[in-house]
Amino acid sequence: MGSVLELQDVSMSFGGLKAVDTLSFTVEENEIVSIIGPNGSGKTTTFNLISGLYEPHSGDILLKGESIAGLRADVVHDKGISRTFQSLRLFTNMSVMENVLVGMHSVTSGGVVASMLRLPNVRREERAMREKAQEILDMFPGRFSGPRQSQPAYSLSYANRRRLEIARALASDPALLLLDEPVAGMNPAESHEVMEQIKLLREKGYTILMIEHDMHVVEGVSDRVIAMDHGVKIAEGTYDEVANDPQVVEAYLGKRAADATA
Amino acid sequence: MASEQQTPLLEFRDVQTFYGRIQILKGVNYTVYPGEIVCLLGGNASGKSTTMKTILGIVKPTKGQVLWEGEVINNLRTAERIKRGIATVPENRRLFPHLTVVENLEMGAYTRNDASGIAEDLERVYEYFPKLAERRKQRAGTLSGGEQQMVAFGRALMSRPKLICMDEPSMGLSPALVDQNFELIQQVNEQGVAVFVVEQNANAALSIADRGYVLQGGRLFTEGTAAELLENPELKRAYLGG
Amino acid sequence: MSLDHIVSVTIGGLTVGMIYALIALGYTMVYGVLKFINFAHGEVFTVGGYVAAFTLLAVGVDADSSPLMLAGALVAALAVAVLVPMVLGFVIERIAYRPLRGRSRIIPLLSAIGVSIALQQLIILIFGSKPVTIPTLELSSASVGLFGVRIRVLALVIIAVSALLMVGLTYLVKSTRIGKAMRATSQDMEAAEMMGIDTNRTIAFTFLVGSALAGIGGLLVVMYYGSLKYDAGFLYGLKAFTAAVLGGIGNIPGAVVGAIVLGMTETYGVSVDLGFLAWFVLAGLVLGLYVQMVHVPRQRVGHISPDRRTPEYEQSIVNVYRLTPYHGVRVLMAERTDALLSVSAAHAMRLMMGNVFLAAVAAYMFVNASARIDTRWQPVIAFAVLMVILMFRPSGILGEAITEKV
Amino acid sequence: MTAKTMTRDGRSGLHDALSRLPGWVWWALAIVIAGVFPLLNVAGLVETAWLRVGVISLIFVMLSLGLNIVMGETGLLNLGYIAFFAFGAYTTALLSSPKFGLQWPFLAVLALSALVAMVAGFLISVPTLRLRGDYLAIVTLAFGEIVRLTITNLVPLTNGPNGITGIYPPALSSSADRGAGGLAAWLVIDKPVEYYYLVLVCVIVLAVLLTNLKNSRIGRAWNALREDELAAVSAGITASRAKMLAVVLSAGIAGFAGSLFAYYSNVISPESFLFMQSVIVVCMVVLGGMGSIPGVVIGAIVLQALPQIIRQAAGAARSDFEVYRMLIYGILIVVMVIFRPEGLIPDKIFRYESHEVDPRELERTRQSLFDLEEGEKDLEV
Repeated sequence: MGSVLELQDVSMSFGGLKAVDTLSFTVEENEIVSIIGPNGSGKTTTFNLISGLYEPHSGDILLKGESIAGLRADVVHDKGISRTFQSLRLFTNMSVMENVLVGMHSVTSGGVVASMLRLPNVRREERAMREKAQEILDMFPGRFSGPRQSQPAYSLSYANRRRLEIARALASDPALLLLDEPVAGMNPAESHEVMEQIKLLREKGYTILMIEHDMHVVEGVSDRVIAMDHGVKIAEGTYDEVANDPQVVEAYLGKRAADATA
Repeated sequence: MASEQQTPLLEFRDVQTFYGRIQILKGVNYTVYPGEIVCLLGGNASGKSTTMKTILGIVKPTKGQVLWEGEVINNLRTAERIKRGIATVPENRRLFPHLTVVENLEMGAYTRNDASGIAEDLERVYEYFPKLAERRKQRAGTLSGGEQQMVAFGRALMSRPKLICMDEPSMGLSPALVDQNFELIQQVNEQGVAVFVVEQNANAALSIADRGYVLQGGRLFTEGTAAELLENPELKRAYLGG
Repeated sequence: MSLDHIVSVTIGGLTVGMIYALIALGYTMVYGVLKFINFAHGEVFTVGGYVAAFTLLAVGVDADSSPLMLAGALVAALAVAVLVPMVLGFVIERIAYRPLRGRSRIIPLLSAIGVSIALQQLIILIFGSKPVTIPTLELSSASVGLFGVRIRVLALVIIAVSALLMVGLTYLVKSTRIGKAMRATSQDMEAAEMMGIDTNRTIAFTFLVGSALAGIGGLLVVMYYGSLKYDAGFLYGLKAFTAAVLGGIGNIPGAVVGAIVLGMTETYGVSVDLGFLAWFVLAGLVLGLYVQMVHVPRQRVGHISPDRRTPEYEQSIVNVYRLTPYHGVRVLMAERTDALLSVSAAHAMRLMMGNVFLAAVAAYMFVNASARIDTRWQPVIAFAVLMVILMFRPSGILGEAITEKV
Repeated sequence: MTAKTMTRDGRSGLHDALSRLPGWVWWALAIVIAGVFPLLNVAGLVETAWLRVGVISLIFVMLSLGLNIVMGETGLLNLGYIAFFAFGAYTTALLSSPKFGLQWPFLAVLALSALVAMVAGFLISVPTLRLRGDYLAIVTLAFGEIVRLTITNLVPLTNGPNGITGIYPPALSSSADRGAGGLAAWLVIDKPVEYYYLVLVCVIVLAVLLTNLKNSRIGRAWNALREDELAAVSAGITASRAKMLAVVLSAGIAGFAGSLFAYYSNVISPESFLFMQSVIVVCMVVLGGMGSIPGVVIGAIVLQALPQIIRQAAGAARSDFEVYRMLIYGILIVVMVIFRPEGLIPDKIFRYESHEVDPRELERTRQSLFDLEEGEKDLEV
């Protein structure tokens, strides 16, 4: 018993094109692992496989030793994996608070009849949920304070929407957090703040697997970096090891970049 | 190649664009002279794609002017712009996957009516990319990535452009394809066609460009010749992984 | 089933099928380009039929009219049956659909329903709520002998005209400039704009063509049946939509094939004994059992990752499919932790429900072999086909299987 | 606070002041008006015909509240909703009419009617809920029509187009006791005023229960599915279960309303369950505001009562009137979805489908659509 997540020779193809090809890696407890690679290298497909949106054609995915390959996405979430999306997928017509509360759906239990009648246990649970949500929102100081919580998600700025997505993913106390390009589209200052946030999450004991293009963020937070190209893992190691791997330089950082800096 | 006395092919004068209430371009100025390769660098969401759409007329500027050969074309329809010599190779190629290679190429000449001219240009594209001639009846979606890239270039050439706008030629492509793409750009440029390259991969773009602009958060961060930009210390830190 | 019965039923099925096809093409083209169900299309068809009928009535044709006058009246009727729906289709798109482009699926659909309801009431207000009836014409009642059966000439005309129009449409979409623009717009609207295609105009053109075909369909129905009711478009529209989905929506030849299949199913369904139909159901059951017992288990077993692949595990997957409900239920209750097993068990339950249903239907049909389905149930057949196809194969018989998880 | 600060955004002070009133004030006001209205009839100030309009309107309020669960909260368009209403109505008619000589107790029939509709809802939802929105709408339409045609054709059970007549009024006691008069006779509901209060109480209870549900984890799960199914599923919501719950619950409400309708109108026939009726309920939800409980209540009352008032005032013939009414409804749907998709009284923060999309999102959406939504059909020849 050790790894939080383990992929064993996972493969997935779309109409003959191998999006992920016999991919294996592990994520250990309280570790931050980043996946890098050019667009179309299979990073997001990997996330979709782990989070249950796709079913692998072969191979297995283990969460704390238990197979989760092929489970429905909601079941995977129940088992302890929550995620954010590269393209923001918030519930835009719901309030900030409600977005976080939805993230707790699987760890709460109020039934239909009890909810209709607002029985005491439902009220108690609702109160506990809101306190918990408040705690999570407070982890983003100044971003979701006071009246902002009852505003609809569509009224948030782009960067705050990305933050809210992270907050929603945290709501269920996941064993593993998947972040798909958490700083995409942010300016350097915003990226820096999110980077600090991610470090804070590690201190709180979260385990994170992250896709990111911004090499500063990757360098800043990752314990380990995995580089992918054409669905295959081409390198794995510390940031420096991976960034200096000739294959990675060629596939991702660019040959010309290599020539230019050489 | 480019002389300052010439009329610029394309010029942006203090262009601002909005999506709803969100401002994307906050007053930018570009000029592209005939026969040049100009690159526009910038990270995610810096306004590169919006620039592209503004050139093509898919997005209309709220303020400022877009000029083509010295004439304001702010409200000109896309089809009109293509007739006047603007063509595009979009990000991710955006071929019509169920149309055949020939049909895709013909779509590039959609705004033209001269059947003989189109046939001529088709031959010219086939000469340029002999592989496409072999595959002319094949659906574009079934081609390899490299062949698709050729179709995208061929499609742009079919309108006999003076300027080709190239959106993210390295996005999501293997290094070999990126190299092929940049070679194609140079090849096309040697025929006298100006190229405006929008790119995140600064190194690759600057290695072929004459001049470059750097966009950040909807504003121009800096500009200069390729050599100057390659030496710019801030740029090195931000985009060149230096 | 005697041969002459088969011939006449087949021709009848083909005729209604071709009419469905004319309407279905409009659904399929609009869906292909805009990914949107134009619910008001059935009403456009009705309007076509109505204006054609009123043109014939206005000219005053009857059984004694001279051939010249008849020809003139028909040309005039054809002209209005094409032009009025075209204008209508164009206006509807402009007013009710274009402002909603890019909204989520159900919003433009709601708008289309609104248009459909409003149009139906307008037809009543303008033409009255009684069915419009045209006088019996020599042309529509004439018949010829074919394989020893009397066949209405008009049925053959409908089949021929429709076939011709479809060939024309295929040429239009496949080979002309505007057709290519339609396909390009359908595949990637933004890229089409980058090529200088006026997508608004292309979409409007799609509506024009679809509406014209529906209008011709309206004319043919009026000629064939002699009358048309203000709400006919609802049923015809839904049947045509069924045909479009049946053939794979967005697919032009598919719409024609789907329409013919639907027309045949409907016509055969109420014209032959249940004992005859039962064989088809039985064939479906055999296929269903093959899928459940052999095909799917084999597929599933292939999904087991190599390191977990033990003969026992493989067997338990196969058992879930073959011995449901016992194994399926047990697995569902007890072993939900195993992903593949629990997913398979739920899947097996669904398959089994389908097969049991088919078996029951076949058994009922064999028991009542000499009975026939009453024609009152004919509309139910079309609706049932629609439900079944949407539930089990929304990509249609000619489409590729859509594999959606989630 | 001075009037000046209230009018800072150019609205009238009154409007602003009204919009600051807490929600319960409006509810109380509505309940008082609805409660007092029949007393006017008792006092002889209002004709009984208006009371009948009131009862039917309230039944439609129930229907709209039920449809709102699937359409407004969960985002599933149901075009065959009236079928569940029919299930309830026919269950009641069969169990409480001379047709089979049955007269089951009122409350049992009411419960059973809702149950039958719920079972129907469950059976239809199992295979259909995996479908995409527009296809689901068409499937439910087909389902509604199949139900109606079956009712029409299944003459031995339903009397076909003639319908079932002579449905007994709801009685809390058995018929034997009633003959004896006294208290037992009191427990029969057969006057319009009694029906009115019965339905009103049901509507109020229903509105309260549904408001509670809306603000619970279940309501939020529905909303999440409406907003973005993929994200909802990834946030741990079991889509099939949540959607099924919505469909079954809304079917139950329709069945319940159908039972009351059958009891009230005494006679039912397939005519009451046409596709048009489904559209009318859809129209009520769209007009009032999808997902907004007060909006839906208002929408149903406006669309059901207002035409009747106009009709009585104008003295128009029924058939003509129906044509104009449906014409206006049709146009209304189009106008609403184009100009005010959030409805007359929008849900608290609801701005249906009209976001200003940040282009930074737009740039990425295509990629993500490409990733996950397969099977979109292009035009093919």
